[in-house]
Amino acid sequence: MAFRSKDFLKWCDEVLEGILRKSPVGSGIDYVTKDFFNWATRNSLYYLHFGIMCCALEMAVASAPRFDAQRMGVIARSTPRQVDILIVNGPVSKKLKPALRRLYDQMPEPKWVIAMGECAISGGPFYNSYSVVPGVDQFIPVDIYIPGCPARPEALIDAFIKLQKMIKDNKKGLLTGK
Amino acid sequence: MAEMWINMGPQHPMTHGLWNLRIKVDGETIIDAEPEVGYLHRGIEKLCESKTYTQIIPIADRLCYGASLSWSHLYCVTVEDLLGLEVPPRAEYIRVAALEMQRIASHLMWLAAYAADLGAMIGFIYSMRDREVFIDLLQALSGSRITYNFPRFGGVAHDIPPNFERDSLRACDYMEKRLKEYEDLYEGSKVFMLRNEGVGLLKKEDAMNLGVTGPSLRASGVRYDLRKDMPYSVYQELDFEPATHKDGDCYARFKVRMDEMYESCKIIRQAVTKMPKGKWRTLAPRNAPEGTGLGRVEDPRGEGVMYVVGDGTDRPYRLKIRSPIFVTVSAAPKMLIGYKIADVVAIMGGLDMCIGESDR
Amino acid sequence: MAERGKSTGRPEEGLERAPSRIGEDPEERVIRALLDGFPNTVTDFKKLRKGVLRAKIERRELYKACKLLKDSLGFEHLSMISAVEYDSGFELVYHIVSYQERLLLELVTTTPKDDPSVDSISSIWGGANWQERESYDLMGIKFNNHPKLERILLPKDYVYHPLRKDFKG
Amino acid sequence: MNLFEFCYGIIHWLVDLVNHLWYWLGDHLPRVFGDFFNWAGDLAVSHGNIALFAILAEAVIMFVIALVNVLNFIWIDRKWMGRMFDFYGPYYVGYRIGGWLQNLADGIKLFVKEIITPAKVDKLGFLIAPVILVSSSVLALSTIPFSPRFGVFTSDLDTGVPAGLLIAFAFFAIAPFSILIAGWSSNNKYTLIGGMRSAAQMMSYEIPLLLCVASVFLLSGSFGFLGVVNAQHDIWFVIPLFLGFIVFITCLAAEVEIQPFDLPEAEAELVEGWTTEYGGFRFGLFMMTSYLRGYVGGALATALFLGGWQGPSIIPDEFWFLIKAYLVFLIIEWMRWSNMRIRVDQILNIGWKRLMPLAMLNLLIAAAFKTMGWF
Repeated sequence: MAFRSKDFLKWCDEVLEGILRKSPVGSGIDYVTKDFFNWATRNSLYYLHFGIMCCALEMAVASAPRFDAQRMGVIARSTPRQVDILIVNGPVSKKLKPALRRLYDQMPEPKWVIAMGECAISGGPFYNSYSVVPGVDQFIPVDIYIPGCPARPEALIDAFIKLQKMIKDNKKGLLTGK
Repeated sequence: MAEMWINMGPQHPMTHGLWNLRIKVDGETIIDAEPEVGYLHRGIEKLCESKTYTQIIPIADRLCYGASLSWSHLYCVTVEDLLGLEVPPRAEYIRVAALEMQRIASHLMWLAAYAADLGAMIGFIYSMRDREVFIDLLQALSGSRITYNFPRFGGVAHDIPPNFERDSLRACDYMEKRLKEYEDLYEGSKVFMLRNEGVGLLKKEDAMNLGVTGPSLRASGVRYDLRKDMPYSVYQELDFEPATHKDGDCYARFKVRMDEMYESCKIIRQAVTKMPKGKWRTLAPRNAPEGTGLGRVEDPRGEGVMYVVGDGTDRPYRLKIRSPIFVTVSAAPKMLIGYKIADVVAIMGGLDMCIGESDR
Repeated sequence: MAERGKSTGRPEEGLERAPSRIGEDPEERVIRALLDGFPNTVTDFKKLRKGVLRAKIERRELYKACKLLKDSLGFEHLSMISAVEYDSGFELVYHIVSYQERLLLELVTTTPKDDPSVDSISSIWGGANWQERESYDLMGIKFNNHPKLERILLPKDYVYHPLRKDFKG
Repeated sequence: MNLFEFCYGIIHWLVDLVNHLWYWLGDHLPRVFGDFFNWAGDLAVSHGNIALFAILAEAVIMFVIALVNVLNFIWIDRKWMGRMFDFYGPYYVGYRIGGWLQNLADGIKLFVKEIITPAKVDKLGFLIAPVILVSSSVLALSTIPFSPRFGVFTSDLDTGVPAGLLIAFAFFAIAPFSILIAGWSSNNKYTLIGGMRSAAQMMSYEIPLLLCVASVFLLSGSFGFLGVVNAQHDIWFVIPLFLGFIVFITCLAAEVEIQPFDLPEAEAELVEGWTTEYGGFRFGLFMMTSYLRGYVGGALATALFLGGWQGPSIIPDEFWFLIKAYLVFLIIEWMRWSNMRIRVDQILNIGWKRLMPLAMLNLLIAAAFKTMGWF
């Protein structure tokens, strides 16, 4: 019987998944680690360095000395593989839409989306334009909406705090998902 | 490594906005380049045809997020040309002071992005911190941080707030001190000079032929500044000298922008001290006559032009916007070819991209 | 388009820099050179204000006129190309700037509705390249002999020209 | 008493405890089994076996200390950066201890993130690159003693790892290969260019680095940490070999890829360099390893040039060593946060045309000192 390393890994996956996800062992581990993992997740939010329009400027200002979002552990990374938050900070044109969707798909779970400013929420002043998608939530699930045109940096920091609260409220175990 | 095409964008830390630079590289050397814009196209020109003249002012603000005041001012200048409207002198002085503040803020934004591109995080931080000084002044003037909605046809929306003159003078003093520090920080750095001198050469003839305007043109040795050569507001009454440099490389573009900030400080000082008393706004008619209006101003990024066609109603028949960056980007391949991948950030950062105005 | 081959041909030989007469205004020199060069096709010469001129030209002479402006009259910079749609046809407005003389010339040309095409001037001013592509993209005006006439702002597979008046949303 | 004796004692005690159980079983079980258990117990108690386990225990202790060090390092780095940038640095997460828990939170968060292996990567290379990078860096670290009594030793004689410095540099030099593998296997143009840059840069800076180290070997006449540090009892090597120290620090900055020389992960042009396709915990490992290498570099510079653990005996030797290593690291970080990035051809120029002759000159100076008999 050919039992290659690939098969072995698969078997390990299945057995371990079965044990961990369905038996009390998994929920026990979850019960112990849930709070800790949740604390870590909500206190280290990396966002994608991705600017669209005016709000991108305020996003940059939020990480500069006066508003200083870094003290809360909010850092910008340039590649979608390493981030938790996608901040959509401007109108999404039809040319951009597939690229943005792809960026969102490249981010690892758990991930959140902040729609910053009117343009991302509903299209803003360009709501009836022929090339603007009226609201980013038409193709990406959005967790936090920040109104304002453009939203101020304080509002962005407030959104981070609200997101932290949201993560804390939706506490989930790593294994069982409960 | 074989030759390959690399897509830099639309999400790339170098772009500062939504555009895509496709470069063909042989190892690390660029042998072909092709910018691609349009990811932020909002159809503003079409949108304006369905809005009244006054409703367009906030939209003109959102053309460029780096220097929004300059664009709403350009729009107002254009419509005033169509209406044949005179602007009271106090309003002109307020506009000039605000415009120069906007220019400094925009250049500081550029400096922040440029420094971050070259890898000096400290430059990003310092410029962002000092930009807040001018943003605060503009906020006191108009009430918001980025999109001001401040100019009106025949004037400005509000008079200046109390103590504005004192605060402006203080801000100018502070800024000039900080600018000296920046020069130490950048020009004193051997690494900065290594990265900038002789990189991204743009000859005078090419710059003129390709339609490059603004600081990039002046860095190539053409002394052409609309504020001086075709004065549009009260600029002819103010004493300043447009900054030029003859080298045409990235360092020249850096130097021209740094010098422009000094000049802007000078202009703000003169404008707030010379400001006459009087009205700051005249009433404009609701409907514009048939005809055309043209506005040309010196945006922080180059020559901004608007061309409006009125048809006797309260909505423009056609509004055409000339974005300096749109034309300047088309000249990018000329500067890029032959340099290394690492020079892309220096060259494109030196052009001060603002995609909002370029894509419209 | 019978005139097409003629108008986009080789750079006009024998055009010299129009000599300025003593005491002559640069504006008048431009007016005289244009009217001399194209007596039948340049119409509606106007001086809007100081340093701003406006002229109408037929589209078959556009390339030649631009060549003259660039080579002999020192208009180094093409500022803007705007396309406006009227009921009768399209109007193309070229804003051309002379850095030396501080002049701005609005050169207006019209095309009929059924054949919106003019000669490309991107071989004269490199800066016209993208602006012509933009006019093609948004207004659907064809530029003959353009090196790469493709959509620039809108996606490549877009079918409309949105700035036309019959395009709604 | 050194760390080896300490571990040896503990292991010995544990083995004795187990052996008592074995012998008890051997006494009370039927004869065949009893012989087996007695034999097993005799085997386990031999000196070589206990020494082996003691070395393993030492390695574990050093590794834990290294991890805590990395947390400290990142925290100090971010606070130091914040001080320069008008920031607080990490502040709210664990604010009673100055935001120290921020790095812990980052690490744990990366641990619970989804681990993505993109579809078109070369699986073996993609998976093995972080392993090589982390293990080689940790192995380099494990050879470094904090003091004559605290480090990985093989016996109770105070010799340390024989030729420990050579081993440390050998492990330190493995990293470019893993970076190249990571860059190539990610199947992304940015990572490929990053990996190529990294390979070119590290190879060319390895040589001046080792030439500087050779000058230290020449003066001290030893390849081991203890020999080198003891040779600096009278005068630190930074004073006669100041030129070498400067070259060493510069090359070190290039080796651990920090700012004037951080081309492989140049943020502005190559999105995140060779780590672009790595997310989740693999990225966390890369992040941790870069700081770990920073610490190893600081420790090596300390041992080679700054007198190692020598200092006034107000505080223990181990802390002297850590303080010096941290200081070297902070100087490198200072360079990082206030400098710009050099272009790739310029970096190679600097490496081959400037640092290489300087390193040779430094070697000559060292040889001159040696022939004059001053050392």
